[in-house]
Amino acid sequence: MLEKEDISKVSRSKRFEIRIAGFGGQGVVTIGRILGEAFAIYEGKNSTNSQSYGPESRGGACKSEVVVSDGEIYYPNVRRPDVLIALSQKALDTYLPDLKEGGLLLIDPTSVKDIPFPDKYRIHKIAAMEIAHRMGSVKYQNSVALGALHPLIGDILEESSLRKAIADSVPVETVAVNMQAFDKGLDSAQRKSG
Amino acid sequence: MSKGPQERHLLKPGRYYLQGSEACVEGALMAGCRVFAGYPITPASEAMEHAARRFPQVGGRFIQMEDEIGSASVLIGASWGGAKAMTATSSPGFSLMQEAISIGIISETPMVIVDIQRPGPGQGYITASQEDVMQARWGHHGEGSIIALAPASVQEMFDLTIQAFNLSEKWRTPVLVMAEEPVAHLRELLRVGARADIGIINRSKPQDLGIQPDDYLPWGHDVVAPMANWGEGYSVNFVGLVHKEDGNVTDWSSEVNCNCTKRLLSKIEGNAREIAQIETRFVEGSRNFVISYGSVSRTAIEAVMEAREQNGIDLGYVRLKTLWPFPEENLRAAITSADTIFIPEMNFGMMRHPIVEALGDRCRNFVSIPSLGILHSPELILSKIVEVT
Amino acid sequence: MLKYLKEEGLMGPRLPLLLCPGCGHGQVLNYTLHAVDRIIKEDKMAKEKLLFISGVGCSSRLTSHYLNFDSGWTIHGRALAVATGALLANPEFRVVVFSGDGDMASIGGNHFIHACRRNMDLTIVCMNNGLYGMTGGQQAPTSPRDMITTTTPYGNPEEAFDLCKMAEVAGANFVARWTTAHPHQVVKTIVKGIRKKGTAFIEILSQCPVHRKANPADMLETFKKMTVPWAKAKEEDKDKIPIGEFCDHDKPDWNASYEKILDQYKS
Amino acid sequence: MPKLWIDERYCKGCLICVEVCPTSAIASSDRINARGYVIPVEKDMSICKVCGLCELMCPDFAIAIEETDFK
Repeated sequence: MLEKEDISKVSRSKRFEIRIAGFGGQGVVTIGRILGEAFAIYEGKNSTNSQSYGPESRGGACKSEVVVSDGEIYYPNVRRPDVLIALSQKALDTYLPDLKEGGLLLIDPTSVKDIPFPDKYRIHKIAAMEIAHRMGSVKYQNSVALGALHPLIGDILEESSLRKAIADSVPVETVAVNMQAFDKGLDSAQRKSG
Repeated sequence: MSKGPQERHLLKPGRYYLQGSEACVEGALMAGCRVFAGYPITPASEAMEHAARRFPQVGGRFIQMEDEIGSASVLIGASWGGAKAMTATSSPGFSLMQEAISIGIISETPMVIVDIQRPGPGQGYITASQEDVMQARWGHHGEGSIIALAPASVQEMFDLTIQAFNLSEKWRTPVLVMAEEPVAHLRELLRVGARADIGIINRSKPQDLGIQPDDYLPWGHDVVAPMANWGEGYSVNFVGLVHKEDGNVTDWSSEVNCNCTKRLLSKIEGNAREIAQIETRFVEGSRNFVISYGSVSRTAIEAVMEAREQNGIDLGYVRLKTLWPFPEENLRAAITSADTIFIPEMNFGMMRHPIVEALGDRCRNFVSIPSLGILHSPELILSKIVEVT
Repeated sequence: MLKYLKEEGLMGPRLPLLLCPGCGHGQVLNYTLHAVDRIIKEDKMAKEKLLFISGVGCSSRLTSHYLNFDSGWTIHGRALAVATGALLANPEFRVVVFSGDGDMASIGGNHFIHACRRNMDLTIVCMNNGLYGMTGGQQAPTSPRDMITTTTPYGNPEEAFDLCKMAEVAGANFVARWTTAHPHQVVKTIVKGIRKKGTAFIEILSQCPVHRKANPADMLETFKKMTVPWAKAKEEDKDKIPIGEFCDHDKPDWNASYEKILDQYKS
Repeated sequence: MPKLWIDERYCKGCLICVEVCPTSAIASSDRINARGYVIPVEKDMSICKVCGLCELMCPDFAIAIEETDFK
């Protein structure tokens, strides 16, 4: 940050905000980190990624946030999310009221059954857990979810950027299977919207 | 031990997406730190884990000590052994380190302590806080000043950690990096420049000044004494008692006591103008101001801009990059007169005290905006500003 | 051994030692400097490699400003942690830690256990006089049961801490106990301790004639009577304090183990 | 005969040297140093065996024993 900034330079740029919520161990934090990195490293934008956390390592309520902007990001947390990825019913119940009207809601129908006021949001479903489980491990559910998310935010994030960020964050030996998981998520999303 | 083939394992120039804690450790390595001692504590463990991975890669040594008292004590031994050394902890651990900080002050030991504050008292909780900012200054026993910096971004976790080492080497004193969870756990872009462009300061040495062992005063010669490390043939007797410039503790006198303490105080407070830094925006012509530090600044500046743009409120902004020595002169240069000064902090108004002390003759209305355990929302700061102005 | 002491500094005299007449700690310093003299001569060790670290207390005062070596007179109980730091900065140091029983076993007990467990390359010379001398003769964790001190005016209701057993169990390479009445054994053992890689814990029972209200020479005689070389102890010696070298291992010290991690990134 | 050096500046009169001397070559005396301590003196250096115990066991580095040519 500059020691002294010219007032004319500091008009704020538009923010795009994503919130991911669920239980610890579902990949909430990982999804946030991958998205943040994809925007910052591979799209040349600014992005912040923060997470709420509790004392328990697994199984507690967990939230991760990504803010994207072409300009400087001051307040690093989400204020009014454009996108909510809810991986548990509790997460949905807690965070849905904050979602912008007309905002994008991506849920895993395996764990999220009940959506209040469904008409207010653009709702997309991805059975990430189930698909990943069929692929051999629920660990891949992040990549499935990101695959499903991508077409929905494709106007601000290149697919290649997201794939690169996934490859950076998973163990080298699982890059290929994570790419398959991404493809499955992508297919599923395109089938539904197509 | 900082030179060698392992140097290539330092961050290369480029863009990285890192957590604040990781950036802090990378900054330390870049500054030449090669000893890390720590004890796990939330929310500072990420820094320690990153250090455990990274220190051996660059030829440094990492140790997990039995407690925070041990960790801080390691810094003293390591620093006099010739290394730049650091630890990272959180508030309860910071309390346990106060004795070593105090001994670091009187022995004029360069060392860096990162406190990723958590709310308290007691075990408090594990979230965000700025409740140790007074402990940073006054927590150690005895009189003697301290340098404390407040980073507000991942970039600053890197930059200010480098600066912390530079200040500690230059002024031969413990330097604190008073960080908070929102910036320690935040991930954002870190831009690393070329090694040659990153200024690194190392302690001045009697060898370089032509001072022979027989004439060497470990606590004399200059405002900041040149420092001979152990193992260099200077037979340095490190002492924690008030001492004469040669380390002699035989004859206590009020004069020896006074001179020793005065030296420690004036070294820092007398050079506050050089050490302390602030950042200002929109200050010229403004009648109302927000003063903040650390991660709260991220919210504060958001609120200030929103108040200016949407509510048309005349509002200037000052960020304290240095908490201690308190940047009184910088502040008085930035704010010559004010109607209201808002001070959002993640405590009930700790830094309000030195701010009022510095600006009490220029402003009558100081408004604290506390948020405990969680980073302020822009709405919280904005609503208070709208209500008062 | 005056050559290893600073009789005079740039700002005035430093000797005589700030210790009471007949204090055993001065003897231990004398023995240690004899040992150091042998090491310097026999091993051709550079004087700069030696480093003396202490905490706070009568015994710790020995490093304060008397030594013509690098030294650190640091924080009460923290000598081992500070010494650990010095070894992290420079594993080449041969570090001797001077400590009292209160400094080592009470306030510094945690560091004591863990320095031994890590097998840090230290020679710990622990002067055990069974009480806190500098603060006025209070009970220490090493005070014998029933002993009258200023804080146990009705007799000590606690058992004394066996520091050698603790050091051995915690993992120190070399553990020994002598008394100030065994000068030659102490010198020999300290020589061995400094040469030893890893933790050498050497406890030396040391007299405090002031707080024990006894004649120093008589106390030395008592030390001889109340101790027995552990290998020669018979049934009738069961109430005596065992002395001698209790263990001598060659487990790798902390820095040797860490060096293997460092090696991965050296080329 | 061996030569005994007693540094009166450092001696605190504990007399450990007198007690540990195997041949009683050193003895207590009437001499009192500037700090008020009774200091030892050499009694009969002809019986000294130069075992060095007095020097080694002095807590205050106040004694040095030297073997000279006059044995």
